[in-house]
Amino acid sequence: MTTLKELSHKSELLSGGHRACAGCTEPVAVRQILMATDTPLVVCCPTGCLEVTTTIFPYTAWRMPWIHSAFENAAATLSGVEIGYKALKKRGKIPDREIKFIAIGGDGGTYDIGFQALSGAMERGHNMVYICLDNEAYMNTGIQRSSATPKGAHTTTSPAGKVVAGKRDFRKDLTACIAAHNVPYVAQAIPSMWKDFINKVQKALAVDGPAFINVLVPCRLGWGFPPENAIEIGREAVSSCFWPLYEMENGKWRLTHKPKEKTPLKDWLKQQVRFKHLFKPGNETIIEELQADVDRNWERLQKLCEFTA
Amino acid sequence: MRVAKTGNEAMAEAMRQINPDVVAAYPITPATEIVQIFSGFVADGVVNTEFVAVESEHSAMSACIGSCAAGARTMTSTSSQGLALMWEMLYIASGLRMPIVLAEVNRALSSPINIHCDHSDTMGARDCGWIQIYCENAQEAYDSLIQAVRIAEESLLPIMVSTDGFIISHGMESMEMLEDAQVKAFVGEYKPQHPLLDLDHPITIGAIDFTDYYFEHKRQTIEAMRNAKGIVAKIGQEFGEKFGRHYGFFEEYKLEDAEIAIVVLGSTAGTSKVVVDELRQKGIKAGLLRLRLFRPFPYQELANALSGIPCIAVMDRSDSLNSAGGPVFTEIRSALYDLEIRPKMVNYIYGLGGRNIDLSQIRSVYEDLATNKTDELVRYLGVRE
Amino acid sequence: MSKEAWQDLPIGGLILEGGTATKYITGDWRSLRPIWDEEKCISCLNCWIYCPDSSVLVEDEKMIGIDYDHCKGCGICAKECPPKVQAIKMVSEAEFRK
Amino acid sequence: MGKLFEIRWHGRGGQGAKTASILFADAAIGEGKYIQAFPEYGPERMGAPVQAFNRLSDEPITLHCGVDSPDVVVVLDPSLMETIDVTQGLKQSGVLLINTNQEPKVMKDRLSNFGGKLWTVDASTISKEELGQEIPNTPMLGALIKATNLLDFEGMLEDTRKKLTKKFKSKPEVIDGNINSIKRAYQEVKGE
Repeated sequence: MTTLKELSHKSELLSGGHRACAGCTEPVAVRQILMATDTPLVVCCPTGCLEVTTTIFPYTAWRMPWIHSAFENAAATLSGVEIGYKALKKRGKIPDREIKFIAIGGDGGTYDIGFQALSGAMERGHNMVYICLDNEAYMNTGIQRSSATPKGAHTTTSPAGKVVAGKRDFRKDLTACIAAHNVPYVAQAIPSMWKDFINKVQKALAVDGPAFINVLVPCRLGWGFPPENAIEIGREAVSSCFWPLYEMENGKWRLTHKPKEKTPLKDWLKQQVRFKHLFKPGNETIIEELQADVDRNWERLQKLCEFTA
Repeated sequence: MRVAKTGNEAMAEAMRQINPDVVAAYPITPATEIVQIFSGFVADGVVNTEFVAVESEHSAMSACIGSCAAGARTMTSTSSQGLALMWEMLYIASGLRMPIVLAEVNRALSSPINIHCDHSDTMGARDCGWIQIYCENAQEAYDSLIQAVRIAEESLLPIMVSTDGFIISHGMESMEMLEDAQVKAFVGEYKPQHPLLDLDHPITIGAIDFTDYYFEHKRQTIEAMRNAKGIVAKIGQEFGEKFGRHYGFFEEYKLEDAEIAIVVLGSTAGTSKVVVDELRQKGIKAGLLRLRLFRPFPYQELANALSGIPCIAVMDRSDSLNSAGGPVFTEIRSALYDLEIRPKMVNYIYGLGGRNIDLSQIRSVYEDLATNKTDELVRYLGVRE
Repeated sequence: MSKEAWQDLPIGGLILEGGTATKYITGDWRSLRPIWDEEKCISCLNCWIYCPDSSVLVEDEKMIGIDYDHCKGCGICAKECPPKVQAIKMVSEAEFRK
Repeated sequence: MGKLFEIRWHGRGGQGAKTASILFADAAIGEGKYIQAFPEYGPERMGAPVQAFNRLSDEPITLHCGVDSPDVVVVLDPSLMETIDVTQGLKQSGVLLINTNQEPKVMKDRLSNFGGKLWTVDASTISKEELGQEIPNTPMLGALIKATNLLDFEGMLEDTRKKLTKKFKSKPEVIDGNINSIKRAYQEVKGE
């Protein structure tokens, strides 16, 4: 498949000059998404970091047709674009060219406020790929908890205080939720593993019907790590099995990457300021709970792969 | 062709004849039938519209925005809570200058939940940057929806055309329908200015404005709303010339020499005309102004039409809950502020939640005006006291 | 810069051209500057694929430099450069200007 | 506005009061009349007492309020007589038409305060015999025309036949059944 040298021939569809934080992994993920195909794309973003930083009037970093309307409705907005495309093509009002439709939203616009619209669009079978760039909190508004925030993480609405040690609840398994919609393709990916990610975007674009990819995008601001570590910390999320890389293709689950050695979760947690309080005496149980949760999920995932193979 | 249609059937038939590229909608009483009938047209291949039954009104309007942005002629329908759920997207549709056409059926807003007619839903959305037309009957709903397509596309603003829930939406009436070909020719082809799907000119829709641009973009929309007045007038006139039924901003009924008059929207105007006729027979100079276009608000024309009438009652089928009257009242009153001789004005809130408004209630309003019972600013008609 | 009056702007807040963000300079966000050593570089393109700001310049499959107008100095490129290669080094802007 | 006739239909949810009002309006349209047909809407489901209304005129109708004092009341289900006052608001010179196997005189005795003309017809039995199921609203149309002279009977019959032919092309028995039931009701209805 693809090598970086081959990919380097593709035109750069996301320009520089956007205003994401230095070291943000969202534009890294977006660049990889846009490199995955030569078919013309239309991109839709909900409100969020990506939208706000890439389209500050009169500047846009996007070099393909792009639309944003509100926060909770990227899937619905793109449903409309896709249905408009079908209608206009059917009536011969636009050239008969293939166009791919991609929505790219954050965990706020996808896991939470946009969940209903996403569920609706997946159920209706629109020909679109929805990609969630999950940085595990509402970073755009200043690091508030989302249903993607891991248990124990400090955010500004789940602060680590004197009696509460960060978020009280485990994160939602959104990837499984969307898989339960019986769409043809669902996957988890990370920009740190570009080849795996681009491969998944290509598969998602190739299916007839809706596809969903959940992408972990480390956030230096919300997680608290030095910007240069952004890619590395993603790799460690994978090696600890906190963020397993897998895909579900027509009901068959498959691990696309198996870590050589499953690294302890605490090594990954330790590098992030949002988990700092967990290492204080008295909070050991939370780390144990988190590790147990990762182990359980990893076990379940492997069984799912065996069972559906 | 004379037919018998309910308001909802009339609107659905107009949609069939318009044959839009896309309809995205979610059902809600009493507007449900409109998309229900229309989806039947789709299922039977009578239209080749792409119809998408989304999972909420919020998504309905979002999908309409997406589809309209793509370059497709787009319609939807809703009522009451549905319109309220769309509220956020209504502003976005107008801000992005999407000529979406919405067939609205007026229904009271919760709480308490109620499925019957009043105007609180569309009045709540009166400042969203949508053109608003209130119809008296099924005929007007049909005619207006056909005109709405052109009005929206020429002004590049979204438009809602509304009927009174159940009274018109579910009441069957005699009306004239146009031939399919006549409607097709009247609405013409939609030519979007900057379609998203123009791959050779990749555009960005929905960028964020900071303090340095937001005001300018809003100013443009304000101007578009001003221009829309002329467009509504022009298209109403063209429709009249072609099909014999003329439409303007409002209808003046025996207003010319009136000494007492009421201003009212929607189906109640028809009932009021019967009272005006009765009073005229008795030699009482009663008149009526039925406001059809509420957004943009034709304040100058209203002032001209109402000037010289000493006593005016404004009927509101919703209350602003501002303790100073309904939305139609406050705006009409403001429109008449610059008249040299200002009339006595009084506001009647009536018909909330579908409360029947009958001839005797309307007679009582004219009687109040005739006997100068205008000391109270706001009165409530038909509520148990 | 004087900005357009409302009459002169495209309606609806549209941006009628793609990639106009390149006109916006983010290079001045930088406190650390990536210095690229062409001699050491093996053009593995790791820095390019992981650059958030599309600021690693590549031509004919070879790295040719850095777009300092847009590079924000995050240091990912230096970190992701293979340890045995180390063709990019982060230097403080203050030191560089000296 | 010229002379306006107002009709109120009484039935039970699911029994076709609304349909009857629409059928009547449809027939009147065929004669070039102006009409309205509208039901009363509430949360009622199957079985609850419901009402529907018609207005009929030779000129356009602008009135959009409820019907308070009808010229005609039609009762589709005789059991409703036990629970509601079907004559409420009915003009003293008005017409009351009831679907029942009772003679008009019997019914009139029960409604001592009603001074207008009362008609009865056994539409349920007619519809059972002619259509094979109890759908009284179709025959009631025939009876209504006899009782009120609001429409031309032959014209209405012809119009109905045309509409049914369009709808039930492959089921001539449905067309004939409906037409026969309307005819029978027209002939069998009795006034007092």
